[in-house]
Amino acid sequence: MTEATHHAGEHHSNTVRLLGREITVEGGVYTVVFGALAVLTVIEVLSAEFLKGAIHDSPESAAALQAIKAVLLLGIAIIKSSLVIWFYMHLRSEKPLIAIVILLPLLIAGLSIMYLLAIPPSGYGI
Amino acid sequence: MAELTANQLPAVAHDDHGHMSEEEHNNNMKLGVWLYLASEIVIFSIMIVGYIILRINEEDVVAQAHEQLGVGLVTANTFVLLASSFFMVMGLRAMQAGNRPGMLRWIGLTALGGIVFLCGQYIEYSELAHLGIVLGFDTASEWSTFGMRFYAPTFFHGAHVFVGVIWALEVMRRGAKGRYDHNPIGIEMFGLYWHFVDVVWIMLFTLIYLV
Amino acid sequence: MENNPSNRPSISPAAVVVAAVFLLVSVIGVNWFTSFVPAVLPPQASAESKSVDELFYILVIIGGIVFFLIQGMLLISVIAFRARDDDPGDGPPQHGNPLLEIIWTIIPALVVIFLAVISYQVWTQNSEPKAAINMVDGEEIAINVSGARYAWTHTYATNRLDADGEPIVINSGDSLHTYIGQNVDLRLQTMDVIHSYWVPAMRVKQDLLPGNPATGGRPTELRFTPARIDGVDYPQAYPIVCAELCGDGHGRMRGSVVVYEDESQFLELFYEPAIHAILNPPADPVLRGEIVIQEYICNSCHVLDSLGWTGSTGPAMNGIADRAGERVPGQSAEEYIVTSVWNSQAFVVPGYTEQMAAFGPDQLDAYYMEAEQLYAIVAYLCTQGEDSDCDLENQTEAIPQAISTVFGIDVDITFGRGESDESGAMADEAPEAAADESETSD
Amino acid sequence: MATIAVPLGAQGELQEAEAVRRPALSEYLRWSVDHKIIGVQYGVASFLFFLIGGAMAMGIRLELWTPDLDLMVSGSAYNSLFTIHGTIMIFLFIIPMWAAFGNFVVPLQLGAKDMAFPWLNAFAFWLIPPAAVVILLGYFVSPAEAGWTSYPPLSTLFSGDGQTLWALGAHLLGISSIMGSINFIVTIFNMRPPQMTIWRMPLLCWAVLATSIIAVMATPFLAGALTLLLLDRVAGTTFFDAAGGGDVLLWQNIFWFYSHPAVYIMVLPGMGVLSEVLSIHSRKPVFGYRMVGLSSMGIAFVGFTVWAHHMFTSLQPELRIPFMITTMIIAVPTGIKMFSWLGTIWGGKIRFTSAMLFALGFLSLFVIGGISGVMLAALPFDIHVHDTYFVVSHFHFVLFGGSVFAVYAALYHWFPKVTGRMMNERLGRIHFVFTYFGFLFTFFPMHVVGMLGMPRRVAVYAPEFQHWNQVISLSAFVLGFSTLIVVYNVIRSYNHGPIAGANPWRALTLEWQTTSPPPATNFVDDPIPFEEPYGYGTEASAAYLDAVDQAFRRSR
Ligand code: HEA
Ligand code: HEA
Ligand code: CUA
Ligand SMILES: [Cu+2]
Repeated sequence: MTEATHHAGEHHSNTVRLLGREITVEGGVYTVVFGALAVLTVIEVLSAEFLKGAIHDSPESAAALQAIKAVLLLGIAIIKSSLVIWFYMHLRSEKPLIAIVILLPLLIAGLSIMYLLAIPPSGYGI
Repeated sequence: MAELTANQLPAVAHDDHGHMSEEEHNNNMKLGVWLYLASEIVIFSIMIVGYIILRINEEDVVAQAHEQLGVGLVTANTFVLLASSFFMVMGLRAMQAGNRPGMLRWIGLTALGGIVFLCGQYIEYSELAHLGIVLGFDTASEWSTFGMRFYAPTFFHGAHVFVGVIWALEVMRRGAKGRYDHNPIGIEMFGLYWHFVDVVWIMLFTLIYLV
Repeated sequence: MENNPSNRPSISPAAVVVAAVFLLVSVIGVNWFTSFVPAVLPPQASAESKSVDELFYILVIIGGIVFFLIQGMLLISVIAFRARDDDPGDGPPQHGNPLLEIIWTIIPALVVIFLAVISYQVWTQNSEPKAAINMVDGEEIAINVSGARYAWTHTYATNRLDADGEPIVINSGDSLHTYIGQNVDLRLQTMDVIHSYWVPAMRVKQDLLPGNPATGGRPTELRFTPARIDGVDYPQAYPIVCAELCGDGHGRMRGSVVVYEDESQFLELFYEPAIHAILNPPADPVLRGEIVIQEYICNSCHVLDSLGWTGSTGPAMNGIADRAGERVPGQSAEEYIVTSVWNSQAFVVPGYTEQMAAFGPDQLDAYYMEAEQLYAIVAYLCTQGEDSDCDLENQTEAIPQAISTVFGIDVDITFGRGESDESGAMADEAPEAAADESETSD
Repeated sequence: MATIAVPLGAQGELQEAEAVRRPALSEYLRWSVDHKIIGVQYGVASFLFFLIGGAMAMGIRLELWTPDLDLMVSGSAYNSLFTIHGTIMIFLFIIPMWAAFGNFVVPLQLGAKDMAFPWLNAFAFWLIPPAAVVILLGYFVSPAEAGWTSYPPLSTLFSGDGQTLWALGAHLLGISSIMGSINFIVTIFNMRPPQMTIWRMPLLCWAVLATSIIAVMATPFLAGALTLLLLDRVAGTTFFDAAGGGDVLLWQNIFWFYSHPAVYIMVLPGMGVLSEVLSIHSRKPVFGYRMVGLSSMGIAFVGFTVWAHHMFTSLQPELRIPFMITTMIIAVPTGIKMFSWLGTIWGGKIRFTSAMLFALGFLSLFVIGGISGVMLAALPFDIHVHDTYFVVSHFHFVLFGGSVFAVYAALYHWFPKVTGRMMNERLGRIHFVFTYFGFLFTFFPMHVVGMLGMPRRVAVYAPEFQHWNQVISLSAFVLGFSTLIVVYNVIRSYNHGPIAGANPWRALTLEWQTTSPPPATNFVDDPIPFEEPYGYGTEASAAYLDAVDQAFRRSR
C-alpha cells in the first residue's frame, strides 16, 4: 500500500485551501482544478472569437491584435497544461528528477521550434 | 542440467520482478513512463512546428480555414477530453481509497470520454473532407497546403487517444479482477499517459483552432 | 582527490630520450608536412583560395601540434611504462591533479577560440559582397547557373540587343567563362533535386535548393574572383563538380570554369563570337542544330561521340539516324525523332525507363523549345549515322512536314533568307531561354 | 576488511551451487528477458551486420578501383550500395553494438540483478531483426539510393519503394533505441544497490547514462522526420516539397537535430569502455574520474547545439557562424577525456593485452578524426571539403578508429566474463596490427583525395585520383581480412579458450566479483563495491582482489 498511504494525505481530503479560505468539494483539489480548466477554456474561446471579429481594421492594428491574441491564448494554454501536469500528473508530489525529465525535452523542443520558425521558409531573399 | 538452470533461473528471477521491492518497482514504472512521455513531447513538437510554419507564412489560408471550421464542435470536444482527464484522476483517487467499483465507474467514464472525442473528430474530419480539405497535396484546392499540416498533428493526437481508450478498457478489465486493489501503479501509469494526451490537446486546440 | 608527490610517476631515462626525439620529429614533421601542402590542394585559382589555404595551414599546424603531442605522450607511456614481465604490481594510486585538469581545459578552449576567430575573419573577408560584379565591357550583367540531373547550364543575360531590340542571352552550356579579376557573382537555381556547385580550384561551394516555381524558386548565390597563377598560360579551364548526391549520374555531373587572361581576351575569344553566332545563325539547319542542341542538357543523359557526350541514362544518339526509321512502324525517321524530343513518353527505347524532362513548345515545359529549334535539332540528328533514314536531300520539306503531322504545328523555316527573319526567330528564342534558366519559368 | 568478506563469502557459496556454466546456444535464439542473454543477442546480431556492411564496403572499394563504372551496372546501383552500407553500419551495427555491452555490463557493474524492465529490454532487441529485414528487403526491391542522410527531394520525389522500406526500418530501429535508452536510464537511476553511490559508478555507466539521455531526447526527432518523410512518400503530402509549400531544409534540420547528437550516441559508450580498459590494464586509477564522467554530460549537451555544421553549404550564410563556434567548443570536453586517459596510463604498469592495444589504438586514431573534425568545423575550409572524401575520412576515423576500436577493446576485455574463456592473445595482437595499419592506410589518404577535389558518393571520378583510390582499396582489403581474424578468434576461443576464472584482469568493478559467466541472478545478494571503482595501487585494493581470487578459486 505504499502508494496509497503515500498519497492519502493529499488526495483523500475533500477540503482545499483556496484564496486563504478552506472550501470543501467532493473530490477536493481535483474538482477545483477541473473547474479552473473549464473556466479558462471558456475565456480562451470567447476572447479568440471576440478578437477575431476585430481583426479587420487597419493592417497594423490587426497585426497588433494578432500578437496580443497569440500571447494571451498561448499564455492561458500554458497555464492549463501546467495545471494538469502539476495536479493531475502529481508532479507536485514527485522527485525533482521527474521535473527535469519533463523540462529537458521541453527546452530542447522549444529551442528547435524557435530555430525552425526563425529560418525563412524559402530562398535567401535574393 | 546446464540448459535447465540456464532456462529457468532467469524465469524465476524475473517472475513479476519477485526480487524487486514494490516501491522500487513503482518508481521504475513511473520514471519509465515519464521518460517515454519526454520523447513523445519531441515528436509532437515536430508535428506542431509543421503547422506553425504554415500559420506564419499563409495567414489568410488559415484565417479562411478558421472561418470554415468554426469552434463550436471542437470546443465541445475539448471539454469532453478535459472532463475525461478529470474522471481519470478521480478513478485513481477512488482506487487509492480502496474503492474498486468507484474506480471502475470513473475509468469507464474516462474511456467513454475518449470515444466521444474520437467521434467528434470523425465528424469534423468528414466535414472538412466535404470542404475539400484533404491530406494529400493537390494544386486544385486552395486548401492544398492546409490539409496536411492540419491533419498530421490532429490525427497523430487522435491515434494517441485511440490507444488510450484501449488502454483504459484493459485497465478496467484488470481492475475488475482486483489487480490494483493492492497497488494501483497500473492505473497511475495509464493516468500519466492520458493526462499527457490531454495536455497535448490543450496546446493543439489553442494553436490550431484559436490562434 | 589529491595526488601525493611520493608516488608521482618516476620517468625512466628511456622516456626522456624518446620525448626529446619525439619533440624533434614533431617540429620537423609539421614543417615538412606544411612544406608540401600545396600538393594536397588544387591550384589557387581565386582570391578566396589564398585565404582559405592560409587558414588550412594554420589548422594543419595546430592540428599537427595536438597530433604529435598526443601520439608523443602515447609513445612515451607505451615505452616507458610497460610492466616488466616479473612485476605483477599496480601503478601508483594517483587520482588526478586539479591544476593539470584545469590547464588542459583552458588551453584547448583558448586554441579553439583562436581558431574560431581567424575562421570568422577569413569567412567575412571572403563572403562580403563585391562592388562591381560580372563586369563585361563596363557594365554588370547577370550570370545564371541552372543545375539539372545531370548537367550544368550557364547563361549570360547580356545588355546587347538583337535586330528586334530583344536582349541577347548567351547559353554556354556546362562551362562558365570568366577572366582574372572579374568579381563573379552567380545566381544558382536547380530544376529538380539538390545539387551543389563546387569549383575546387576556387575553394567555393554552394548548394542549389529546390524552391516553389510559383514564388520565384529558391535561387542561391555564389561569389568568387579568379586570380592569376604564375606560369599558367590562359585561357585555363578548371573543373566544376557536383558535390551533392543527386542520383544516377551524380558522378558525371561536371563542367568547367574557363578563365581568360583579361577582359579583352574574354571578349575576343568568348563573348563577341558567341554574340555574333547568335546574331548570324548559320543558314544551314544542320550547323544551326549543332549549336542549338548544345544549349539544352541532352548531354547529361545521352552519349554522342561527335559532340563528346558521355551520358548513359538515356539511349545512345550515336547513329540514331540509322535506327530512327525502324523504331516505330509507320513512323518516318523524321517523325520518330520529332516525337522523341517533344513527346519522349510516346516511345521508350527497350532497356531504358522514361526519365526525360519535358522539352516542348509549351511555356510550362521544363525546357521551352520552339518549333524552329526542334527543326534545327532534328536536322542535325538526321546527320548522325552512316546511311541516314531521313531524306537529307530536302530536309526543308520533310522535317516541317513531320512536325506538323505529329504536333500539328507549322514551322516557318526561313534560314538564310535575309538577316531579319532568322534573327527574329532567335529573338523570340532569347528571352525564353532566359526565362527557363532563371527561376520564373511561368 | 568487512567490506570484502560480506559479499564475497556469499559469492563463494554461490560457486558450489553452480560452477561456471554458460547458457546453451539455443538460449540465444529464443525470446529471453535475461539482460546477459539479450546483451549477447545484441552483440552477435550487430556483429553480423558489421560483416555484411563491411562486405558492402569491400564492394564499394572494388568499384572505386577504376574511375569508371565496371563492377556496378549503373550509378544508382552504387548509390544504393553505400546507402545501405552507411545505414547498416550506423543503425544496425554501432548503435545496437553499444546496446550489447550496455546490456551485459551495466547491470553487473551497478551490482543490479537485471535491467529495470527486462521484458521491454527483450522487446527492444526483437524489433531489430524485422527492421533489418525491411531495410535489406528495400535493398533488393528498387533500392534506396539517397544516402544514409536521404535528403529530399531525392528521397521523396525521385526514388523507389526501397526508400519507403528504408524509412520504415529506420523508424523501427529508432523506436527500439528509445526503449533501450529509457531502460538504461531507469536502471542506472533506480537499480543501484545502496552502496553504489552515483560517484562510485564505473565510467562506462556514466557514458551509457549520457548516451541514453541523448537517445531519448534526440531519437524522437528522427521519428518525427521519418513520419513526415513517409507521409510525403505514400500520402502525397508536401512537407519537404517546395512546389507544395514545403521546405527541403526542414528535413536537413530535423535530421541533423537527431544525427549529430547520434554521433555521440555512437562514440560515448566507447569512451566509457576506454576508461575501464585503460585504467584496469595499466593498473592505475582513472585520472580525474569526476571530470571524465562529467565531460560525457558536457559533450551530450553541447552536442545538441551544433547540428547545422552539416549544412554549411545549404544554410543561409548569416546562420553559419554560430554553428561553427558551438562545434569547435565540443573539442574542449573531448580533450579533457583524451588528456585524462593519457594521464591514466602515464606512470602506470601497462600490460599489453589485446584489449589494451585496441584502447591505445583508439587514442592514437580518434585524435586524428577529432582534429579533422575541428578542421571541418572551420567554416571556410569546410566549404571547400564539404561532401568530399575528406569528410568520409573524418567520420571513418571517429567511427572506425574510434567506436569500432573501442568495440574491439570491449570485446577482448569482457569476452572472458561473457563466455568464461579467454581470447587468444597472439591472434589478438595480429588482429590489432593488421587492423591498425590497414585502417590507417585506408582512410588517411582519403583526406588528400578529398582536398584535391574528389567528391563523395561517386562511382565515376576524375582519372587523376585513380592511384590514390587503388592504394585505399588495397588497404581496405587488408582491413577486411583483419576482421576475419577476430571472427576466427572468437569462434575458436569460445570452444577451446583457456578457462578465465572470475576476475582474470584483477579488476575492481563489480562485474568481476561474480563467476564468469555470471549466474542468472548475477549476485547472491547485493554485492558491496570497493570504495572506488578504480582504486588500484593500494593495499586495500590488493587485499580485496586477493579475497576475490580466494572466493572463486574453486571455479578455476
Ligand atoms: C562517432 C562519430 C563522430 C564523432 C565523435 C564526430 C566528432 C566531431 N565531428 Fe563529425 N561527423 C561524423 C561522425 C562523428 N563526428 C559523421 C558520420 C559525419 C558525416 C555525416 C554525413 O554527412 O554522412 C560527420 C561530419 C562532420 C562535419 C560535417 C562535414 C561536412 O559534411 O561538411 C563536421 C563539421 O563541423 C564535423 C565535426 C566534428 C567535430 C568538431 C567533432 C568533435 O567532437 C571532435 C572532438 C575531438 C577532438 C578535437 C580530438 C580530441 C581533443 C583534443 C586532443 C583536445 C585538443 C584539440 C584541439 C584544441 C583541436 N563532423
Ligand atoms: C561504423 C560505421 C562505419 C564503418 C565501420 C565503416 C567501415 C568501412 N567503410 Fe564506411 N561509411 C559509413 C560508416 C562506416 N563505414 C557511413 C555512415 C558512410 C556514408 C554513407 C553515405 O554516404 O550515405 C560510409 C561510406 C563509405 C565510403 C564512401 C562511399 C561514397 O561516398 O562513395 C567508403 C569508401 O571507401 C567506405 C568505406 C568503408 C570501408 C573500407 C570500411 C571498412 O572498415 C570495412 C572493413 C571490412 C569489414 C569489416 C568486412 C570484413 C568481412 C569481409 C571482407 C568478408 C566477409 C563477409 C561476410 C561474411 C558477409 N564507407
Ligand atoms: Cu548534381 Cu550531384
Ligand atoms: Cu556532426
